[in-house]
Amino acid sequence: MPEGTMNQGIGASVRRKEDKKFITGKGRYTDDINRNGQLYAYFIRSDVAHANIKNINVNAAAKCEGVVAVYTGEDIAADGIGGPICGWTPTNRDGSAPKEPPHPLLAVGKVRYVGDHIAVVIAESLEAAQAASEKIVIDLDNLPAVVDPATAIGNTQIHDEMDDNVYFDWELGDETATADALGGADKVIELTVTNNRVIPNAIEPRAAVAEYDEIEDRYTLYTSSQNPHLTRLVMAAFMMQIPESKLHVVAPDVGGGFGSKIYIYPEEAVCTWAAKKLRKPVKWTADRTQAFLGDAHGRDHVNKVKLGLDKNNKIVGLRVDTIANLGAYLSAFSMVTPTYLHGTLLSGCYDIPAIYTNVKGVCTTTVNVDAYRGAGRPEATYLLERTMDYAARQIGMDPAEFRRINFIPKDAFPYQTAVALQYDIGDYEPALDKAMEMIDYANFGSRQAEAAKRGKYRGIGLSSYIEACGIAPSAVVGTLGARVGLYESAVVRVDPTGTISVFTGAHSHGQGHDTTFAQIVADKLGVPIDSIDIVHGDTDRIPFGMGTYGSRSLAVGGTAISKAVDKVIEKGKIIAAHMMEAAETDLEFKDGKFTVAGTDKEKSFGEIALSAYVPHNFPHDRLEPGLEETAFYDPLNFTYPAGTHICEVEIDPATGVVDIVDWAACDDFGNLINPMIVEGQVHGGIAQGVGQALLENAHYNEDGQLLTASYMDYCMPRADNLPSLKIDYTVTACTHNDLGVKGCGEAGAIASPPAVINAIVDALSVVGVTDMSMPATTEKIWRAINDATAKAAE
Amino acid sequence: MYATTYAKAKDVADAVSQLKGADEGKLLAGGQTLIPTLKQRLASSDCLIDLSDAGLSGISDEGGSIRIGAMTRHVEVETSEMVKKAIPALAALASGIGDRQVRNCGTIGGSVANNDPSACYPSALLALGATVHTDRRDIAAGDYFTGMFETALDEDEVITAVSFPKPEAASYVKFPNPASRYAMVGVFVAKTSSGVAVAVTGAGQDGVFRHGGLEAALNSSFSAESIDSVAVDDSVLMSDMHASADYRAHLITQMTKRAVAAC
Amino acid sequence: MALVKMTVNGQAVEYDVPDNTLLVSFIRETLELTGTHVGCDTSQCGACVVHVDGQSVKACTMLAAQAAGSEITTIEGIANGDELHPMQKAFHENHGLQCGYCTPGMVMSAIELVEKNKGLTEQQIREGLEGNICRCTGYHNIVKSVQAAAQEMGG
Amino acid sequence: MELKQSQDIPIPVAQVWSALNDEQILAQAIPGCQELTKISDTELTATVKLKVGPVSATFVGEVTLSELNPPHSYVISGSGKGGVAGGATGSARVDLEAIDNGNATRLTYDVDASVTGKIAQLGSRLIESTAKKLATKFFTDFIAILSPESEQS
Repeated sequence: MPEGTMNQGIGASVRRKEDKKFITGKGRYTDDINRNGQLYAYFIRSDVAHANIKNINVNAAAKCEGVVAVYTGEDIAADGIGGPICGWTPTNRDGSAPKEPPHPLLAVGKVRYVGDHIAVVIAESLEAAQAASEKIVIDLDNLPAVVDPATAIGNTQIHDEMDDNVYFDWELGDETATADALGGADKVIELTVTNNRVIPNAIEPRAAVAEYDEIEDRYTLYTSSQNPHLTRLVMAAFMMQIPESKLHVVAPDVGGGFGSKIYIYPEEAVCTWAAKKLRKPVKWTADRTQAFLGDAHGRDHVNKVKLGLDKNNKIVGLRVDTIANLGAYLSAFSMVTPTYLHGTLLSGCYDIPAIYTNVKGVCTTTVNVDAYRGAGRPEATYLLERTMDYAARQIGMDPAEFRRINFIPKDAFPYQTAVALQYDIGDYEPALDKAMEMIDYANFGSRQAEAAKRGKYRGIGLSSYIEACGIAPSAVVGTLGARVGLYESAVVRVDPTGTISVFTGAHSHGQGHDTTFAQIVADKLGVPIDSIDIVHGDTDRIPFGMGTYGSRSLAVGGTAISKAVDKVIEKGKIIAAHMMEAAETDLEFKDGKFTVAGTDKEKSFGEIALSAYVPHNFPHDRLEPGLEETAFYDPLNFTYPAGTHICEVEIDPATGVVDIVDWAACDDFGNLINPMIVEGQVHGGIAQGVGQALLENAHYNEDGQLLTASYMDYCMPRADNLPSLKIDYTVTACTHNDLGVKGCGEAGAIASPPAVINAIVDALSVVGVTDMSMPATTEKIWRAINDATAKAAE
Repeated sequence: MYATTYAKAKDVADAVSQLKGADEGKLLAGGQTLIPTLKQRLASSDCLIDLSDAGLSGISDEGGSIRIGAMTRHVEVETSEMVKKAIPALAALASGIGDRQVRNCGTIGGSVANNDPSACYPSALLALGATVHTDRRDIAAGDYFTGMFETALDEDEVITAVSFPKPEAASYVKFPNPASRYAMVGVFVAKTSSGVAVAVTGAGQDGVFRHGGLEAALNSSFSAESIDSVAVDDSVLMSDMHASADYRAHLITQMTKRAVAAC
Repeated sequence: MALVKMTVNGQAVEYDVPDNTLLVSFIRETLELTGTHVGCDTSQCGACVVHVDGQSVKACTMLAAQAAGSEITTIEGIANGDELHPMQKAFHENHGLQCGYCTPGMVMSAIELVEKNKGLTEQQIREGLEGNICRCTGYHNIVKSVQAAAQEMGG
Repeated sequence: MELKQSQDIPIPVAQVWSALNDEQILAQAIPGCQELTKISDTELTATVKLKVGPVSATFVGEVTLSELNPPHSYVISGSGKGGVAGGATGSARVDLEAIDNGNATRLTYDVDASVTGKIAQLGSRLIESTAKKLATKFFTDFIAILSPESEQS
């Protein structure tokens, strides 16, 4: 590799190019953007979970100082503005379509959760808007709240379009074969597994600044989004009914997303609509409580699991019946998360001949639930890995050994699961072995005995996970009900002086694309990484993009870049052949140089770039000037990262306090482009999973009031809740993308919750505890110990 | 935040007179609770009177007691050599309030005046038999805390300092709420010439309280084991989504044991 | 209205602002120093941490008027020209940031922690950062960054 | 939040019952009551100012008397809106039982309360204690007003 590109290519832990602006306070987030003459929007939200709206009187508010407009749902409806839509719908068991009740931007007739938008005040200052909002008189006729998903079906009706509160009733797998397998099993392990509801909490609250250009008849929306193109598509085509080209969406620096910034929310749409109505820019920024109330929550499943084993403890069948709480309205991925991103993963890393799952997506008077880091796959992994652990305990087998004998053997790939997916490649035992070695699994017994001497219960818990990442193949997702394709685009533009701009549809909000993507280009073209700029987040600059979620940016977006670079090289060869008067077939490109095979003739990449723009003697009939290539990449399959995480805990029985004392993770993400960034992704994912397992919970009371609506009550993991983490890898390269990569963004959040809970149950097994729900709060642990001790004494 | 006016009081008399002159005057004594409340528009004030320049900061050794000025910030108590030597438990308590940024702003006077049922300081005042000095009188801690968020202070009365008698031994152990990090249960145990005092914060429905049963047991034998037989009545304890009353009762016993062991 | 005079990142500033103006709004909106962020309403996330006379403070829980007469340092003011502060360098070197939103507050908090405490252990660093919430990093690399900066800063 | 308690009052049931329906006595007993106006025998409008620590809110709403079974029992309920703070509702089923040969009354109350909006979102740790405290204060004050001896003590 030429000088200047050393240690900058694929596989190098290049320090991030994007860091400088963030560490010096020069990041540009949506709330940092202000437009001349901008107005401020303040949304009035429902205080109650479920009510008919009898009357909204905005007269006093409209007369307040500084107020420019007050709008309600009727104003939105009068202009024919639609609400957010669901981007991916499964088909019901009976072949019918799921129910998709409308989601008005501002409530019409009814409010359906605490936080539902009732009206908006737009004023010259936020203070004025807020003050005026207090003058709005809202007369509501309360209806019963429906909070518990387990009892939502057939409860008080929430939408006119849906008499039983069931959005969909979906199935996957062979019910009869599974029933037969369970019927013939030597043992059937049964467990109810609840996946608690959590709140994403990106630290940057959502924000929007919308403006309208009268001359161009064109809107610009700055918004904290993970996918500006989807925002443009949905807002233009389904909500505003304007030509897509008339809406320019910019997602500048975005302070974390974790799924919650995929969706299009009412606020940005209302601001955009109002910007034209008022001919002034309109700005809105959420405060944290609004974020708690209004951002899509995650998880919230209740699963009944049956796992059948033969006499050798090999799994013969699995049945999972799931109730998924989707909240009061649907959003983009509400319905796909508990179905195609969940049911299809129920085979895990295991060879399971028969699987059947039924999922009912139910409506409750809570905010919508949608994809949250991992989206469906953490829920699948949690129920499976909890059940695996529970089963190992029931049959008296070491949980590592029980997993090992049920792993899909490495020579069985490609492996067709009983739930639709075909895993291209994997090898699960080495990751298990390595993780066990990293945490010194063999000597756990002596550590446990030592802890016991100090009066502590020590436990160890495993989680062997798989995920389907690189959420993509359009052909596959299309047959599964997706209303969009899931490819990614890239443009690689080489300037005359050899500098390079890469335009990608993936959006970076912490993932380090500016660096990782540049490494791919630097590596392939043999140019210095500093000569490469990654451009994202602007619909006017990027051809099209599906955004960042589902650990897809590298596997799909990165591959698109790689393919565009290949096209640049191909064109470069044609130019080089022309310049060096050689046959194109004799041209080779390596280490930044075009050479003619068997000769000492060579041209540098820079010379070719310049020549492309100074085409004095190009044969224009077969060679166009310029050096810019576009690629759209639509993969053949998902990618399948997998691995094993092991958590070791120590519990103080006197208080119930859990201390995570060690963590070992061994993941197979295929090839690594930037190991430093990958490791950071794993750290962050683990922290979110640990948060869910020990600390975090969205708590609605029976009236549908969200009691955890600030950091005073919603427990975010802090530095002192987490240990130092040991991370390592095994590698089986993905077989169907050029880079051999699989994706790493969600793995930590997928793998970690069951590892924590399994470790806790292991620790508490000394007193006879067999199960524990999330979050495993200190009180729950104390109570479990008490109850088990009392039971033992009987 | 609703509109307000801000003024610095130049001394205590000035603060009192400004308070008297305002409709809804509020003293700003660090503001770590008041400002978030005002921001949420859950309170309003036509006049915020900042006590930071009113000459109320400072720690002094008065022989038998340590006197801490009302506007002394938690960080100053935490790091005071004088406090660390005379009443190390008090310095330790201060070091666990909120986070470093809260400790850099919050004051003892503000905390004591607010009497949040989950605040740490009230337990120290009660267990150590502190005296609350105000612009007009001295109030014994036992008479000062009158209920959740309630104190013996008059509307326009200003705390000037708190004096803590030096104990023979003392210790504070806090079991924090995992989210807010306020005390879910905090127990201050003090051993003085007049006996053992056990004050509990974070747990009582009506704010900080002393526990007679624990004190009696510790007075007869000052050891962690001696409280094994003491029942903590949970009917007067708080119950919320973070901890039910019986768990809090259990934690009171556990934190008391730890405090005793650390004395 | 309150006349607020203070020194921000070494520059004297003077503005008339409403008495109820928060220090963070003064910094972000009046001075247009948008590196200081707001991530919560209850003084917990720490995205708004700045130094007021050398002490770390949550700028969302202090009025601008309270800080009048003080020396304020924000994230924009810690580098010496092009020379980054050792804490900034350490965050970059150790991948102590991802989305960057909590980073300014985290860096400001960490600087004070290291300046005021010598020989910090890993556990003390973790406890010392309890006033700052990060959702991206799992804190692992933040702790590593602070450890590295502490070395550099003679802590 | 639920709370059930009883207390004995040294006056006959009929007098207690009449006090329970007397808006002037109710106005004195309702904590923070600024104004209580009778609309009908069973409906009143109320303005109540409450302060919990640094938080203060003025609730405007109704007080309703229902399930009347004179002079034995009724349900007194209140619901009000406190502006940005949110809303609060509380109800108490009150039972009167003659004791001490009809010279005294045992008053039993069973309270239920709930809150909405910011109070619920931000103040959940205080809801239960505050509701209990307010309910207890209402009945303690009510009884104190009726019992001259205890008022003096």
